[in-house]
Amino acid sequence: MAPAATSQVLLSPAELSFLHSSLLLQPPVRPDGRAPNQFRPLVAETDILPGANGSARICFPDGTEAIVGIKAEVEKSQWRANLSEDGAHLGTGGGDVEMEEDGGKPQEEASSHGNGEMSWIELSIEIPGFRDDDPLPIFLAAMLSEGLLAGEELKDRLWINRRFHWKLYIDILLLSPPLSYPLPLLSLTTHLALLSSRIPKLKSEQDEDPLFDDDWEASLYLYPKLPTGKRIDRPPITLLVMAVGSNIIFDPSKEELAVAEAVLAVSVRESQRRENDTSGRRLNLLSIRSVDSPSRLTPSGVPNTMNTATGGSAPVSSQDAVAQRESIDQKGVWNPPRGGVKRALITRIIKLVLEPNGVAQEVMDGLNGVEV
Amino acid sequence: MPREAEPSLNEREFIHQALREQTRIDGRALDAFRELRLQFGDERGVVDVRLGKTRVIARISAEVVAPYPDRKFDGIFTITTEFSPMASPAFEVGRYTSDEIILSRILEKAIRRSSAIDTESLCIIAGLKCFFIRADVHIIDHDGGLVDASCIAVMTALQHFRRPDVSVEGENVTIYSLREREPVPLSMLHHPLCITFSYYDSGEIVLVDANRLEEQTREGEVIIAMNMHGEVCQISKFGGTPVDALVLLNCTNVALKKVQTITKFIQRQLEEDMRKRDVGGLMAELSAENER
Amino acid sequence: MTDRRRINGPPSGTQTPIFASTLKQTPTVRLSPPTRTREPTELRKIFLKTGLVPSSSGSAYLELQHSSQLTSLKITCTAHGPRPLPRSAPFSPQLVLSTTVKFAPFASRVRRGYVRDSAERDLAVHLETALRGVVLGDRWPKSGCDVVVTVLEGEEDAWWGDVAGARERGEGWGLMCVLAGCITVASAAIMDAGIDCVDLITGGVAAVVEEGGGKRGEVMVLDPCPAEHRNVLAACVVGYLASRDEITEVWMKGNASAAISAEELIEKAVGAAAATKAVLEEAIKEAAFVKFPELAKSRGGLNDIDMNG
Amino acid sequence: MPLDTSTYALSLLRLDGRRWNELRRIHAQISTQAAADGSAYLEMGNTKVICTVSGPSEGRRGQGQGGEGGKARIEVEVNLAGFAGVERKKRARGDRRIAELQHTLTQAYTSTLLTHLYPHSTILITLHILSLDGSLLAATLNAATLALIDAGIPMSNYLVACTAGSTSFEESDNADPLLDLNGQEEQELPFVTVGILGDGDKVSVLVMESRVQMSRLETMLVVAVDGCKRVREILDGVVREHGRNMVEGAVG
Amino acid sequence: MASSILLPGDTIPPSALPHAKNPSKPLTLGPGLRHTPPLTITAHLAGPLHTDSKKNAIWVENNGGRYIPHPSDLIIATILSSHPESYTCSLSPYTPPTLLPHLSFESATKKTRPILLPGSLVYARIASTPSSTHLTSSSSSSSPETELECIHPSTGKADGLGPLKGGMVWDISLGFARELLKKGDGVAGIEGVKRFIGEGRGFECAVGRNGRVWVDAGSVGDTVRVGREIVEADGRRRGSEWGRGEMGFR
Repeated sequence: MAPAATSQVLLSPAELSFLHSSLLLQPPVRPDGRAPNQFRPLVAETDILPGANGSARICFPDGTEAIVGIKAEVEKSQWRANLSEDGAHLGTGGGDVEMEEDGGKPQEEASSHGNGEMSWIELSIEIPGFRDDDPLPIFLAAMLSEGLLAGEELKDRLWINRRFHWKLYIDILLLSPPLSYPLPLLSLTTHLALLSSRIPKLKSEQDEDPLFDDDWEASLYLYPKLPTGKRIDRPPITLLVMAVGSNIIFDPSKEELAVAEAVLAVSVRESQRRENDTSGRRLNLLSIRSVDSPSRLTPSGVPNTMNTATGGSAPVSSQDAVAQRESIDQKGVWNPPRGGVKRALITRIIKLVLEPNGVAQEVMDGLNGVEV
Repeated sequence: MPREAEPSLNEREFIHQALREQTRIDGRALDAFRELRLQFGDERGVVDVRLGKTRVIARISAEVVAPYPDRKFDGIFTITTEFSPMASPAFEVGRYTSDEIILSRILEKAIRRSSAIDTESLCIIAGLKCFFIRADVHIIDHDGGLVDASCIAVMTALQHFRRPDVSVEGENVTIYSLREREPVPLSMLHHPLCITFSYYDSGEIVLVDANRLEEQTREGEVIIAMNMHGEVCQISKFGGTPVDALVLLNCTNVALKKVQTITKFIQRQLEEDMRKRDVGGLMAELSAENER
Repeated sequence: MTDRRRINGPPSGTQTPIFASTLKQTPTVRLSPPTRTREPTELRKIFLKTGLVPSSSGSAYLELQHSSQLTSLKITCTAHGPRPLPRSAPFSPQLVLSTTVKFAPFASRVRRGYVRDSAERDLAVHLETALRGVVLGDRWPKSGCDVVVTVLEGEEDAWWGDVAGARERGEGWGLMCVLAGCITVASAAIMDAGIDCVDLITGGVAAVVEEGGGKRGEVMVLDPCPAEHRNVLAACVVGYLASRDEITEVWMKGNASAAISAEELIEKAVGAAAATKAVLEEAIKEAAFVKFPELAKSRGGLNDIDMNG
Repeated sequence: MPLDTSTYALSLLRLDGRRWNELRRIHAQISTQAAADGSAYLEMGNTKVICTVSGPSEGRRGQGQGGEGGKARIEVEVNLAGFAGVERKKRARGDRRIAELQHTLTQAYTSTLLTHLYPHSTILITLHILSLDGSLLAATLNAATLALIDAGIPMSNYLVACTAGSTSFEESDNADPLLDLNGQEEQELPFVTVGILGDGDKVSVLVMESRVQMSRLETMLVVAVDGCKRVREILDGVVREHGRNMVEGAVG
Repeated sequence: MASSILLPGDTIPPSALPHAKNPSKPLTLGPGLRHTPPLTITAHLAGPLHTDSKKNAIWVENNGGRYIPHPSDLIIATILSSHPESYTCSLSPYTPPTLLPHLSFESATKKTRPILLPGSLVYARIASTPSSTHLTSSSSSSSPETELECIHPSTGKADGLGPLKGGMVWDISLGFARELLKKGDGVAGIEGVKRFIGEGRGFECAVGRNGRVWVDAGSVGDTVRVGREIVEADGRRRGSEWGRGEMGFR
C-alpha cells in the first residue's frame, strides 16, 4: 500500500469538494484558518533524556508527537589503504576496503575535512503499527537521511582521528499513530535533537586511542555554538508543501492532504556563513521528493445529472458511468486529481521555500527559540 | 477457522468441582507428579523424558568455536527449543507462540542465567577457543507440564553428556576423539529444576504438574526453579488471578521437596545407565566420580 | 532483516586480488576510470520491447546501451492486472496499484540478497507515486494491479575501481538512473496490459557532475552514467507526461549550487524524459503492429527503434 | 565484579544515596498524549516510560475481531528505544526478553481489567521505554495502569508494581533487603518484581530472575509488597490530582 | 471375523467376500474399500478386514486418525457460538465447525429453543455432510458445512439426544467409540459401556463416534472412576489389538 494510504481520511466526496474549492480560493481558506504559509503551532522541548547525547520532543495540537534520541558511540574506523602517488591502486575490488581518495596532493594530516563516511550515521524510524520494512518508515527514513547526509559537515564532525570516529545513531520514535503525514514533525524533531546533541571533548591527541573529558559541561555541540549563542550552521529541515490549483500551501493537515493535487517534500539547509557575516543568510536546497497524494485514492462524487434521486438519469452500465463522469466537468462534484503538476508550479514552490524570510527561514527561526 | 479445542463448560465445571473435593481427573493427589520416565540414547547427552503423555527429547552437542569477544574467558552455552507441529496442531513451524517464548525464557533463566553450567570450564584458550555447548529441546508430545519436562530433560542430558577431552600446550590444542581419551563430564555448579504450580479459586487450590486439560482450565500458574539446596533460581508468575503472597511462599517449600525427589530420581537413573554402559568395567573410576 | 531461508553468499562480492606486479602482463585491466564519450545532452541508446512475458497481462524489457565496457541498465517489468482484489481486501473505489522493485542478486557488484532492502522498497514507493498519477484508477474499481520490476543489471554508484567516489557523497546516484528506467519500462508494461492512462509517462535523469581529469567544473549532463564521472554533485529524476506537460514524480537530491539552479536541473531532466518518449512510442507502436497485422501492412516495414537523443 | 557493598554497611546509604527502604523519585503524568484514548508518562528514577492505550476498538488489520469467548483481547506492544540504555542497542522485533515482557503485561491485565464488558474488541497498550535504569517491568506495569485509568477502562483494582532486592545471595545473617533497585543494583544483586492488585497482599505478578537462597525470598517479598503500597499511594495521588484538574477545568 | 491386516492397494480375494445368505442382496462396501469394475475390490486403508454376511457388508476397520463425519453417526459436540438460525459446533479440534440448527431440538419452536452457551455439550446425530461421494451416505445436502440434529427426523422425538448437563467428557479412540456404539442396542452405547464397567453402579453415559464419552455418575468420585475405567479399557484394547509397544528410541 502507498504510504499515504495509511493516513487516508474518510471524507465524503461532498466534503472533499468543499475543501477543495475553499482551498482554491484566492487566498485559500484553510479549515483551521491558517495562512497558506503558516505552520501549525507546536510544543517543543529539547534535552529531555539525560542518557542520550541529544534529544527532543515535539507535539502538534492534533496529538501527533515524536521523540528523537541521538546517541554517539566511538567506533574503530575501517582500515583504508594509503595510496601511492602513481595511482596503481587496485587492491582487492571488494566493497569492504575503502580507499583514500588521492588527488595527487599530499594528505592533510589529522584534518577531518572530507573524511566523513555515510555509514557513520544511522537513522531509524519507529512508527507504531508499522513494521520496520513497511514502505512508510522506509520512505520517511530515506527522505530524512537524504537531507542530513547531503552535506559534508555533519559527517566530518564525527571524525576523531584516523583510527576512530563517532558513530551517530538517530532513533526517531513516533509516539502517536501517524494521523497526518508525519514528515514535517519528524524532521523538525530531528533538527532540534541534532541541535541539542553534544559530544564529549576530546583530550587525547592525534591517532591515540581517544580519551574524552568526563565533564559534560565541557562537551561540545555537534553543531557548534558561537560565544554569542549563535550557531555556525544548523541541521537541515524538511518541509511538506502541497498545491491545489495554483495555490501553494505549507504544512498541510491530513484533511488538506486529502484534496492535494501535488505534494512535495523539500529539504533545505541554511548555507554556511562566515563567523562575522550576519547579514547574508541564504538557504540551500538539498532535496525534493514528490509524495504520493492520498487524494488520488479518494472516491469520486456523483453529479446530479447521474443521480436519479436528484432528477438525473442513472447510467446504464459501469462503462457508461465512467464515460459520463469523465465527460462532464461539473463544479462542486469531487473528482480525484489525475496527472501531475506543471513545471512552473514546482519552480514556484522552490522559490517560495527558499526566498529570504520565507517559510523555511521562519520555521528555523521559530526552532531557534526552542533552544536550551 | 479450525482452532484448538477449548474445554467445554461441563469439563471446566467438573474439573473445578473435583478439585474442590481434592480429586484430580487422572486420580492423582494434588501434589503428585505424573509418572516420570527417562530413557537415555546410545549417544551421550540424549535423553527422552516422558511425564505422563508429555514427551520431550533433549540433546546436547559440543563444538569448538571462538568465544564472544566480550566474554573471553567463558565458553558458550545455549538452549534452543523447538515446538514441532508433531506435538500439537497448535504449533506451526516458524511462528512463535507465547508458550514457546515463555518456555525458552524460563529455561534460559533457570539453567543458563543461574549458571548451572560452569561456562569458565568450557574455555580452552582465552579469547581464542572454547567449547560451544548447545542443548536442543524438542517437544514431541504435549499434554501439559512442558516447562517442567523440558527442564528435567535439559538438566538430565547435561549430566549425561560427555565432552571430548582436550589438552593445551601453549597455543596448540589437542582435542581427543572418543577412542583416544575417555570424554569428560561437564562441570556443573548446581542442578536447578522447574516446578509449575497451577492454581484455582484464587490460590485456594494449588496443583503440581497439571496436564493439558488442567492447564486450560486454571486461573494462573507460578513456575519456580530451584535446586536441591534450596536456592531459588527464578520465579515467574506472569499475571493471572492474584494470589496471596503466603501461598507463593508455600509453593517454594513444596517445590523444594519435589526438586529433591526428582533430582534423586535423575541421579538413580543416571547411575543405572552408567552401570549398563559399564559392562566391560572400563569406566569404573568414572562412575565413582559420578556418584558425587 | 536477514534471509534465513537460503544460504547466502558473502554480502559483498569478493574478487581475486590483482596485484600491481601482475598488472603489467594484463593490459586489459582498466586502470583509469571510464569517461563519458557522449555529448552532455546525448542519451544512451535505449532498447525497449513489450510483451515478453506471455503469462502476464503486460510486460516490457528495457536496456540501455552499455558504454565503455561498463555495466549498463537492464530492467524487466511485468504488470499483473487489472484483476479482482482478494476477498479479504477492503473495498476500493479505485484500482489498487502495488509496485515491487527488486534487484537480482547479481545486478550489482555488491551482491544483493533475496530479501528486499530499504533502497529497493524506497524505489518502489517512488515508482508507485509516478504511476499513480497516470493510471485512471476509477475505471477499475475493486481491482488491483501489481507492477513487478526486476532489475537485471543495475547502474553502479561509481566506478568500481574508484571506491572512494562512492564514499564521497550521498550514495545512490545509480538508483536515480534505475528509477528513471523503471518508470519508462513500467509505463510500457502498463500500456501492454491495457490499463487506461491519461498520458504516456517516461522517466528522465539529469545531473550536475564534476568532471575529473584536470578541467574542474560543473557540467550539466543528461542520462548520466555515474561511473563515468568523477563526482556527481546533484541529480534529478522526473516522471514526465509529455502531452500534458506535467510531472508526477520528482526526486532531486544533492547540492544544487548557485551556478546551476534546481529549476534548471528539473528542466533538463524533463528534456531527457521527453526524448525517451519517442522510444516508448515506437515500442508501443511496434507491439500494436504485432497485435494487429493489418496496421503494419498499411504502414509498411518497421523502423529500427533505436534512437539517438 | 561484585557491587561494593562495604560503603553501604558503613553509611547505610546506597550508591545513589538512598536508604534501604527508599523509593526513587516517582514522577507521573496522566493524559500526556492527545491522540491516544489514554496515556501516561512515568518516571521511576531514571527509568522513563510513556504508555498509550487505544481501545476498546475493533481488532487491527488481519487479526480477526477482538477477543474470543465474549471478552476483549489485550495486546501489548513494548518498544525499547535504541537510546534507552547506556549503550545504543537496537532490539530485533522478535527479541525474547521483550516478548516475555509483553506476555507478562498481557497476562496481568487480562485478569485485572473487566474484559467481559467489551466483547469482540481489542485494547492495545503501547509502551515506549525512553530511558532504562532498572525496574523495567515495574515501571511498565505502573505506567500501563495509569494509562488504562486515563482511558477509562474498568478494572477490578489498581495494579502497581515495585522491585525489592537483597544485598546477599547467600543464606547469611547480615544481608539486608533493598527497595526499588536501579539498573546497577539489578546487575549485581538478586531481586524480585512484585505486582500487587489492590491494597492487600494479593500478588498478581511475581518475577524473579536471579538465584537466591529460599529464606531470603520472604524478606524480599515483604519489602516489595510494602513498596507497592507506597507506589500505590503516589499513583493514587496522581490520579486524584488529575481528576481534580479535570473537574475544575470542566467547571471553570 | 477379522482376518489378516490389509494394506492400501491390496486386492480383496473373492474368497474373502462374505457369503450372502440372500444372494439378491447387493454387497455393501464399507469404509476403506474401493470397487473397480468389473470385479476388483481394493483396500485404501490399512487395517483388518471385517465382513458381515447378514448384511452382506464388508469394510476395513481403522482405529485412529481424525474423526470424519458420516451421516447418522452419534457424536458429542461442543457449542462454539450462536447465530440467528443455528449454533456452530466443534466435533474435534482443528476441524471445520459444524452447524446445529436451533429448531432441530425436541419440540423446539422459534420461541422455545434451548439456550446453549458457548462451551456447552450436546449429544447429536449427524444429519448431513457436505461430501456426497461417500458410499454410506444416504442423505447429503449441498450445504458446505456438516449439519447436526438432536431429534429423530421422522418422529420428532429426542431419543436421548440433546444438551448434556454436568458430568465429564473423556477422550477415547475412534475405534473403541465405534465398538461401544455397535454393541449397544439402545442409544448412546450404554450397553457397550456396561460391558467394560463393573456391575452395580448407576451412571448416565453417552458415547460419541467422534471419540468422546460423556459420563455422569452423580458424584465426582464415581464419575472419575467410571470415566477412568472406560479410558483404561480403551487402552487395554488398543494394546491388544495393535500390539503397541514402546517406541524404540536410539
